[in-house]
Amino acid sequence: MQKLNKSGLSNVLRRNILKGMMALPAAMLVSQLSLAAAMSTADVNTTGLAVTDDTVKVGILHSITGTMAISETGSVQAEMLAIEQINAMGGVLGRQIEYVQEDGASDWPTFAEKSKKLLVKDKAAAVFGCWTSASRKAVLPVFEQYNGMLYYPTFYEGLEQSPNVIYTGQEATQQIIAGIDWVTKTKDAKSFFLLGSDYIWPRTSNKIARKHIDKLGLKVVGEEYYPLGHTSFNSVINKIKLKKPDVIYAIVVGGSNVAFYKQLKAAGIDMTKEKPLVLTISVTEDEILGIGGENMQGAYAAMKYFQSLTNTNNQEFVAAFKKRWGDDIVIGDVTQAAYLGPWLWKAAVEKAGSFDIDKVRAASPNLELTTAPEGYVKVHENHHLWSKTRIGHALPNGQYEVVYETEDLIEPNPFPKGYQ
Amino acid sequence: MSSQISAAPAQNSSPVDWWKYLLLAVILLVVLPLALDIFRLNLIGKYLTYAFVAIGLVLCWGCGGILSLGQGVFFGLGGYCMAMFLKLEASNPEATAIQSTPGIPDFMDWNQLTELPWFWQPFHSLSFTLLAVIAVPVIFAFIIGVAMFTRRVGGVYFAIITQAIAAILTILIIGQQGYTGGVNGITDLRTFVGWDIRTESAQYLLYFVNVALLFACLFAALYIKRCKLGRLLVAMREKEDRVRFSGYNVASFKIFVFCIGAAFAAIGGAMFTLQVGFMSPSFVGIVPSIEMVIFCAVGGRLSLLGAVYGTLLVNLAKTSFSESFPELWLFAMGALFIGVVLAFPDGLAGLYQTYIQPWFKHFINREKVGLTPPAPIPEKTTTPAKEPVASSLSSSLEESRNVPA
Amino acid sequence: MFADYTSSELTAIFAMQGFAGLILFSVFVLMALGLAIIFGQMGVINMAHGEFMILGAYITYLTSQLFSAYLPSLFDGYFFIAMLLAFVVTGALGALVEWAMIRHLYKRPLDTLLATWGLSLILQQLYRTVFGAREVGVSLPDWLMGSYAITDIIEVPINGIFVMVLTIFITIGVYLLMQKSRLGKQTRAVVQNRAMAGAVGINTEKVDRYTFALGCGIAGVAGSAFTMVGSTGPTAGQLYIVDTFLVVVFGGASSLLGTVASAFTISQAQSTMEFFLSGSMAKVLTLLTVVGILMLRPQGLFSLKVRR
Amino acid sequence: MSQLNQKTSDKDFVLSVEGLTVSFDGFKAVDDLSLYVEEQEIRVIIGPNGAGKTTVLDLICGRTKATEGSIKFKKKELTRLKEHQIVHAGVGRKFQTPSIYEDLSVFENLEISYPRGRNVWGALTFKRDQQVQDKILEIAEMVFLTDKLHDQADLLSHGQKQWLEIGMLLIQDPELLMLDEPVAGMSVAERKQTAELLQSITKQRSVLVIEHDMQFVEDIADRVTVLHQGKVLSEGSMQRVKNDPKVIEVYLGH
Repeated sequence: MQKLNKSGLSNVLRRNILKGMMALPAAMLVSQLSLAAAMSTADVNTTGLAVTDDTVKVGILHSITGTMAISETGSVQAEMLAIEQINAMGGVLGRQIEYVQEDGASDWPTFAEKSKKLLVKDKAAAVFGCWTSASRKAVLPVFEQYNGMLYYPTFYEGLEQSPNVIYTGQEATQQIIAGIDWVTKTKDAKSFFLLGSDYIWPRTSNKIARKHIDKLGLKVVGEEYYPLGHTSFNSVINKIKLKKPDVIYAIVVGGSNVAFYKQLKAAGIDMTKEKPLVLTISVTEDEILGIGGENMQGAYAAMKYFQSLTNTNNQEFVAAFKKRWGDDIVIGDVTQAAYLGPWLWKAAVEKAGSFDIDKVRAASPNLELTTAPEGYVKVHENHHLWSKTRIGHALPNGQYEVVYETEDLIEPNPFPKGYQ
Repeated sequence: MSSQISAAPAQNSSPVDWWKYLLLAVILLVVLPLALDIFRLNLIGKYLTYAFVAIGLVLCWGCGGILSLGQGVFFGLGGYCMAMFLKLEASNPEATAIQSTPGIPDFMDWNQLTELPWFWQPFHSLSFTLLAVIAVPVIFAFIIGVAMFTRRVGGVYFAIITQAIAAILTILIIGQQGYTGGVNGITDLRTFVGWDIRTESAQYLLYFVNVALLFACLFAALYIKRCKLGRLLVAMREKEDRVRFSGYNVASFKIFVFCIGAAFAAIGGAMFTLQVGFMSPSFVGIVPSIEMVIFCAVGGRLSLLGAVYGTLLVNLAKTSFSESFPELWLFAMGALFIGVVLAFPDGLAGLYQTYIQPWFKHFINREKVGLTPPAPIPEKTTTPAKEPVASSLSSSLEESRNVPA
Repeated sequence: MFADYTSSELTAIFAMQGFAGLILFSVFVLMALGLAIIFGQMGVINMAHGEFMILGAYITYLTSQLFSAYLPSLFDGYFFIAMLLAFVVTGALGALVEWAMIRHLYKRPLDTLLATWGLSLILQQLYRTVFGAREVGVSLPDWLMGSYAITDIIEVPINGIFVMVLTIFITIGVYLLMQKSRLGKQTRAVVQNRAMAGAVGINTEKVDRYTFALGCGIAGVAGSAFTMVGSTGPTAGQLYIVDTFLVVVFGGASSLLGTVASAFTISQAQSTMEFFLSGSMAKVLTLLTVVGILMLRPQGLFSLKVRR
Repeated sequence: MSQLNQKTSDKDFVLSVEGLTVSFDGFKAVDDLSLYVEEQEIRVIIGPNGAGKTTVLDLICGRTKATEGSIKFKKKELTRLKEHQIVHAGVGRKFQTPSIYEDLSVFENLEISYPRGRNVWGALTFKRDQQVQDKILEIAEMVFLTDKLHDQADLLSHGQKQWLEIGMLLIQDPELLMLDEPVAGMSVAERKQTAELLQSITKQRSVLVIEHDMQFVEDIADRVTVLHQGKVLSEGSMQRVKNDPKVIEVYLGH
């Protein structure tokens, strides 16, 4: 299994391999070329972006090294897959997408530097990237100053709405409220213990959760934060045992996750018994790889996407992803959201008939994507996506079984009134 | 009296090679601005802010044998002080009208703060900020210095404790996100007293200010290195007890040079904030602190100019490497660390002295033949470069081991 | 905060909290023992110590993969073989590193810090290239999972007990090795006076190599044990390094007993504070206290007053 | 001035050590020791290894803190002072192994020891003026290093390094000079020169010497103190000490 993983990673390096793949749909290319000729570069690119008659340049900006590489690898793979698929279909406005990949190195200033490079030096027409809120906050001023377009894949805390970012992951209220409603209704939960890594996303999310729990007239019996990378959770597990909550609401991230769930299990809290029940919004299938399916079994996760979704869009996506990156690969929520980025951008560019950032931005709201693996998504005026939220039940094989899905698309609400 | 003549110029205080400083000035002030576009120049400016730290390390570590693995703390504190000022300016009530409490920084609003904490209040004032940029890190360094040096904590122990301090401060900044911006840092800084620091012209100007400050620090460091205090530092590095029993309060000199290093780092941090537009706790931590030591080591731990060149070269290599081979970058960086330490303990400066300078002098001398009789070249540089370093470091370990007496 | 609980609940909680502290203590001791040998006895600052631990964890992972693929019937016992392998492989890497790098730097201890930092970067990237950037999940045999219920509330994690027992064995082993064995005596002789030790016929190069390898090997075993409680990823090692050094320095670098005592003090302090404060503040306060005490008593908790 | 004249006013000792005790984890390296040194006296401390000789010097110069007892230098209590304050009071100390700055030149070694600019500000503003240079030249001549003034100190011979360190003390002009084995590793000729040097420099000051070389001790000592197990075993002229049966038993008799 590792071998495949490895070859996948080294492929990240070899962007030239794409050229070989481009040759495949040769026939299509020819027809698209005429389209390109029809839409002259001068027309579709009035602001000096890196667009030629045949190609358009975009950027991929994630951490390949450092602590965040663990999480961001999936996003890189998804974005590359989407770009390759789009190219195979003839590209965008008849132009093949070329991407420039930069390494944010898990370091926020580096993200800022690299984003500036992508916009100023490479003139990227769009950038797909960032994972942590900190990296997004670091690049945001750069995108606003140089008027770039960022497709940001991660579920995050909200409280932001930039004209230069399309948020393809869920903002906090979409993810949290549906999940808490579900546990209170179906599992009769009355008390919650909130736990998170110590930074803005878990803290803001727990704040929203707490407000909502209060609104429902239920009780929060504890709230705890641990530094990123913390690996000993026995004390908080004791507190949980003491407070006996119905639900452990966990927003632990990164390597801490592994330690937390292993220690939870070792301390005799069997999540399959659901006493207490564990509900998380931070553990995707990607994270379970590290935690181990047997340690995660029985937990619930509230997200918009699980690899096990059975719709045909998703089946095709999973098959293509595995074909490209290996059979053992897993796909988590963020990976899917990252995959949406290039497709949403393509749709916006085509709707606008131009690569110009301002026109793409104007074309983005109300854009629909029916081919999304998660089902149907639609871009809101506020640059976030309408999406459903699903509850997954963790299986020992590291996958989630979808046990619930909201009926309607949930409206994104990055500045929730009454939740701040 | 012939001895009178010979007494005046002692060997170690050979005249300063001013042309080298001039060369650096020409490179930084003329060549780079002309050759590079503003994006690259801004990057150079960013790297040069690390050079401030490296210069301080030459004094502390190269001369004085005090290895601090917490210089990022001072860089960060300086940068944060500046960032707080800029953030307050960027958080005027109009720009933050969307918040529940307009007029306070956005991250405070996200963390349900409804008024500005007391320690943020003075940062409305520019003059207070400029003072704080230097004073806060220096006072912090002073406290650490007094606590450690008067108790004769040195060498390895000092390195580890400063490292721990860097770790503590990072956790604290990240944990107190309502007051500090947490892991995100303080972002989205726009203007400096109404002047937009993001425009190209502003970045040019900031670059030149940065270089000017760098030279100010270089000359200050040069003065310290060449005055009696500089020789005392070397003496302390080698034989601390001898200095003590020559009637010097060793701790006060160490505290002084540590504070100077902190002040330099703080200036670098403030200039970083101005040029890059944000400050983040990732500078306070251990990794950047050790990297800055490496910049200094690559340049040559005893050479002030080497520190500047070393910083520039390592960072340029890092940028170009990570642009073309992101996955190989860490291998290259790791190999560089090991290579410099094992093979070139005196870094670029050492290479220059052993290989280039003799050739250079030889060349000049050949030119001069015929005009003046060839003077014997004082081969100061032939003394084995590794020796002083070795003895100094082993003595610093001895020192630290002798603590329990 | 205790008003809502019965006294039996409180007793149980304090018992479990004490136990949590003991697990943390074991983790600290395991992390620090190898370093106490390398740093305390040899004076080498090994910043790659965390990466050696992670190597042990990866070896455990590989062994578990191997066993589940080829010897599923023996899976229950793989962990012991994994630990042995971890010891041997990390020890061998340690010997290699000593030969290639460290031996040139004995006179420059601060430089070992920089060189081993470089080594740690290389190892991290190596793990990333070989094992992928993602964390790997190490599956444990069933008997190591779960907990043992003493009363209704007091439950003791089995892997916690395992780690503790392991810690006791390794500590005693290392103590005997350093105090009683020939290698231990030679090591101490070399540390105290390299030239003299060489003159009386001790092969100082060999002693250095074995000692360094031993320290690394113990790091490997520690890493192997950590797969039960922590994560295994390319950069996981860096999380431990500051704590580990503080434990060793706080204990008084040259004393193994001091290392154990300091691990105990720090772990109990941290786990107690974690119970009353938030996790971040507990960590900050613990580290601050340690640094504060070190400033007052730079020689650490345990060290002999020596004549010089 | 004759020694006898001095003795008549023996309440004015330069150095009076009384009841000095230091213990390392219970081991008393120096045990209730008393010692009086007069002005312009050369006092030699001898004793077998481990007798506590070096520890006594360490105690006087503040390197080791006393457990009990007092050390008075010109009626000033030294036990509570820091090392540099003790130096400022007028006590100079040479270490057993030559302790010089090998990276610096002989000139700079002496310059650093020159008693001016001893605080941070002073060191920053220190000027190498004529006065400093003259003094350095004068001292260099005294310690036979005039030719070597601009050599780097690590190029000196072992004996020259010892002299340099003595010179570094002399330039401070201390009233009490403490030398730990000043002739160790010196050739016979160098020893003679050193003995002359010591004789000449005591014209203005008292000297406390630790030495093993008995010939050298006889050459220079006014009086000799024999230490054994941290205590004074015997004291007096070399002749008297030599004939003391206790001394013969523990030390010379070996």
